[in-house]
Amino acid sequence: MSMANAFDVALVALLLAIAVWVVVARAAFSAIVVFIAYGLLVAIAWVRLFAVDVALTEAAIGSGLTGMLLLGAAARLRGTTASGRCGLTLRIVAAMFCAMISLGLGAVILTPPDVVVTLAPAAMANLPPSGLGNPVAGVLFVYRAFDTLLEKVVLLLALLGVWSLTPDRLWGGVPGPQVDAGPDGMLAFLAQLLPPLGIVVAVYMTWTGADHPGGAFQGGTVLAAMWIVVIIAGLQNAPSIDQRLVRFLVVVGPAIFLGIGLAGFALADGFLSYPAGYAKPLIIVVEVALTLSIGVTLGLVALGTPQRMRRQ
Amino acid sequence: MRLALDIFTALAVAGGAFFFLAGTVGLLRFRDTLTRLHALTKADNLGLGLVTLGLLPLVAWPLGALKLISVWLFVQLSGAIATQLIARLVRREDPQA
Amino acid sequence: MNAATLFGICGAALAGLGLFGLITNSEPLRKILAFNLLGTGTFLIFGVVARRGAAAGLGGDPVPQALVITGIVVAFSATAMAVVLLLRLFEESGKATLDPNEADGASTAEDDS
Amino acid sequence: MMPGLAVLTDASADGFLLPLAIILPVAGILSAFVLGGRHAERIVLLLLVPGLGVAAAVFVAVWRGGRSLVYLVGGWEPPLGIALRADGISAAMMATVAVVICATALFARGEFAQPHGRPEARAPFVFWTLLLAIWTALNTIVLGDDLFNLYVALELLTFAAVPLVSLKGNAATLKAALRYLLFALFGSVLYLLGTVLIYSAYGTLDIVLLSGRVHPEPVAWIAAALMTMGLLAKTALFPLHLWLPPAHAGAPAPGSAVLSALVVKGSFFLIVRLWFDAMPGLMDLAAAQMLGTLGSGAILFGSILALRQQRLKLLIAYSTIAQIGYLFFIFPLALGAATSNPWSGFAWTGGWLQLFSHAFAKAAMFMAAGLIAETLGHDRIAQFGGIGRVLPITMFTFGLAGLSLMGVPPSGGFVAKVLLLRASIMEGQWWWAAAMLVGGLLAGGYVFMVLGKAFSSASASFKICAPVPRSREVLPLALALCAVLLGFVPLQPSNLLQIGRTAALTVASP
Repeated sequence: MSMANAFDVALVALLLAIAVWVVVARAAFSAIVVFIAYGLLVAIAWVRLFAVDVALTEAAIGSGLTGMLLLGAAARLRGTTASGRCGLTLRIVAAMFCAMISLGLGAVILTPPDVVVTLAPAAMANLPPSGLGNPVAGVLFVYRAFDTLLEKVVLLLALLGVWSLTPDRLWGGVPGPQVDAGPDGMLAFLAQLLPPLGIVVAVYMTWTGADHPGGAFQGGTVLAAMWIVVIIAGLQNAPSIDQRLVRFLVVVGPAIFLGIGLAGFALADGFLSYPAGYAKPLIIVVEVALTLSIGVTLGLVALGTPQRMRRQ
Repeated sequence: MRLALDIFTALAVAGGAFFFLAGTVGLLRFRDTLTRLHALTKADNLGLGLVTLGLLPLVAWPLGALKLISVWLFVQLSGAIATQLIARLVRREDPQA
Repeated sequence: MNAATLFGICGAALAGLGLFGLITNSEPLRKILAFNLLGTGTFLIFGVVARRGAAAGLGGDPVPQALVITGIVVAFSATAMAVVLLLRLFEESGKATLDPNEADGASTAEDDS
Repeated sequence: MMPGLAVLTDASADGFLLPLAIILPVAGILSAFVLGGRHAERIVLLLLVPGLGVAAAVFVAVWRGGRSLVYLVGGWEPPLGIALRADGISAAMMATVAVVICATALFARGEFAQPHGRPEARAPFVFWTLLLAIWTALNTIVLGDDLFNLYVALELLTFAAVPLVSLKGNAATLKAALRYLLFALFGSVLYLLGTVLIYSAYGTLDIVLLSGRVHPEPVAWIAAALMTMGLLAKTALFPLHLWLPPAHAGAPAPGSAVLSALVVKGSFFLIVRLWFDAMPGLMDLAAAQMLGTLGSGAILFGSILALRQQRLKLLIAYSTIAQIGYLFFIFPLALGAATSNPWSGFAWTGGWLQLFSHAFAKAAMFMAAGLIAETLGHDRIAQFGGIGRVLPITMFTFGLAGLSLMGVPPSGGFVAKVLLLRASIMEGQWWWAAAMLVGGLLAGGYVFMVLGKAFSSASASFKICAPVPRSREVLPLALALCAVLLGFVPLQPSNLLQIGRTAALTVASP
């Protein structure tokens, strides 16, 4: 067994052990803490699978933001929820059902098709005209741009869904904690030190995404994280959700994406195609706008429903 | 020269691993939150510091080295702040500690 | 067994575990957590498919990789919506369960409004 | 690139209509979100005409042309790119969606008007934006030709539907919404798992390409089973229906109308796409019989529970579970090519007619129920005495819509059920006919239970809480009339609904 192989085996064992823990642990809180570590390990697994773009996304979203959301929820629900479980019979039936699915999936994994089918050559062959160097970005913004556009609408709807749960009297109010009279010393220090660095990282990630792993989503997540740190450190209030500017920032990325897509009708081969020679600059414009929108949207989603009205 | 550097790497990484082990044992064995934090920061500071130091000769100069050092710095920063926050929470909930 | 197959088996097991948690755990927060396990399992299997499609000088087929990125975003959106729904349910009812035994929320709410 | 692609690359001149049907509501969502307030409603109303126009244009183009419209997004051919395709069933479905959405929007003006001169209110802003989102998602589902693109569309539909359920914001609806969301997520992950397996085996997610590549083998079966299970949970087919009644009954009336008439049909549409288009010839008799059996179970179970409800909206929601059951007779009855099964065309047309007429009838019913609840301040059927005289048009609407549910002429439901009955008798599968007849009787039972109460004399406690203007009663009536009008289509397999079906089957495998 080679070194790398031993590492993979250990990683998989750890992942499975944590997953079992997450499912059976008594307290929700510890299950979530362990789940965050799990997310980071999954990100390493993605690196081992040569999918660095996915690894970045998984670390940022799957572990980071999701973990934060769940931790916040567990803290607020603390003590209210007993780890309830359904009856033994149902559990046995469910266990058999799930084992069957796992076995089925495992069987498929163990019997790969004789001829491996892959779109990698096609994706690479068509990449040069777009000027991009990262084939994943090529898939996201050239071949399957339509998926990416709709996915941004999904994200927007998630925000709308979160906002829709606001009690009527707080509609148009401010989510997140209030600015403290005396901001928390340590956290405030972090919130002053980190954002300048974080913003540089976010810009770099977006910019480099055209040719190397990275891109709008990863950059946007870093932006969101910086914003959230500033807000929970009590340095700045979140904006109220009825502000035009906030809503504009949420929408600007998808809107520019849609606009450039529409321009394709007149200037290129139709919806979401780019005029020859202009693909890369246009994609970068879209990515920059999307980074901003994703950052603001993710931040707002993580902050949740408004908690109080703006002071007049 | 090569051999000396390799030995240095092996020693430093092994040292780092030892501190990680010690920190983890401390995390599991110590009684209260504050002493556990103490054990944990040792792993972070010394353990990761030694591993970083040991790996420096192996990476490209200067970009790789800069990356490694900034990894260490970021962990220092987040570790220090997280520790502070946890310690403060402990103090607030149990002023006797 | 090569690394891809290993991670594939891991993904299959994770999917089963997540599904089990999603079905059997009655606590909504735990269901959400289990849904995320199920999601990562699914994505890992897709990642293995991508890895097996390595060609043209790439470490993996970029199409499934890009689809996984989209999938992660969608899963996060779903988690966020479920968490906020749960928190609001707790605020309104003081309980955070979906126990089907108690009066089944069947009121069409014309009375409450 | 590949020889089998001839069908796809032959993109039609009218193809641009397909992305337009999705772009229009997306643009609406973005602008409604930014402008908010009273503009959200205006944007929706402004989009109704072009939206309806695009749907009509697609319908006419498919009908006249006699073949599918195809559009390659970004000019990229599958398997690398994504195609949109409108065949006969997409065209008919798109038209149904457009009509129901338009009627719902006009109907909802009474309930979700932004107050004048006051800050933006929550419910109207959310409702109008979500209505556009549902339109976007459904149009993408009926036009999508790529399984992952369809996954995103399914999620879009979920994310648009769940907040509609909890729009009232009380504990009961929040709970219903959370349960719905968990069921829906369970469904979408299973669907995604199946998609992954399909890609791993065949290297494409395009439905037309798949139809030529899928062989009956374990991978395909496992994938199809996972995807079907997931979609069944989203369609609320018995026994995965638990989430539906509280969710559909808890939403505000226009929301319930869209949820019951259209949203559950979105996932059903994908099940049909999967078995008839992506994997033709894969489904064996046993699987088809099982889906049919579940359908029969849904009819009996849903109808009996509907009879036992004391609240009108819950009754209608349970009736949705029953009516969904009929749709699943498509699988045992329409399976197999026309050559081997001459009656498959009857069942195919019958199944789709059932879907369309139920969409119109159920939307009308939920709107009627909304008007009744608004007038009385409650929807307890036992206290309906006298409402028949206050809201005669609404009760008439309820009765007309009821015709379709029972399968009594003149109604689309009648034609649909006759076609299905005929197919089941002629194919020697008489047991489905029995389930349909019992279902019809039970539906008659619950419809007349409501009508009987409504036209009984008023009790002492009868009082009108808030009178509704006559103009609002017209829209549900119009929808119920649509369901009745569908009863005048010829009693034979429809050519329109066959368009594109054979093309998908005859693509040469590469």
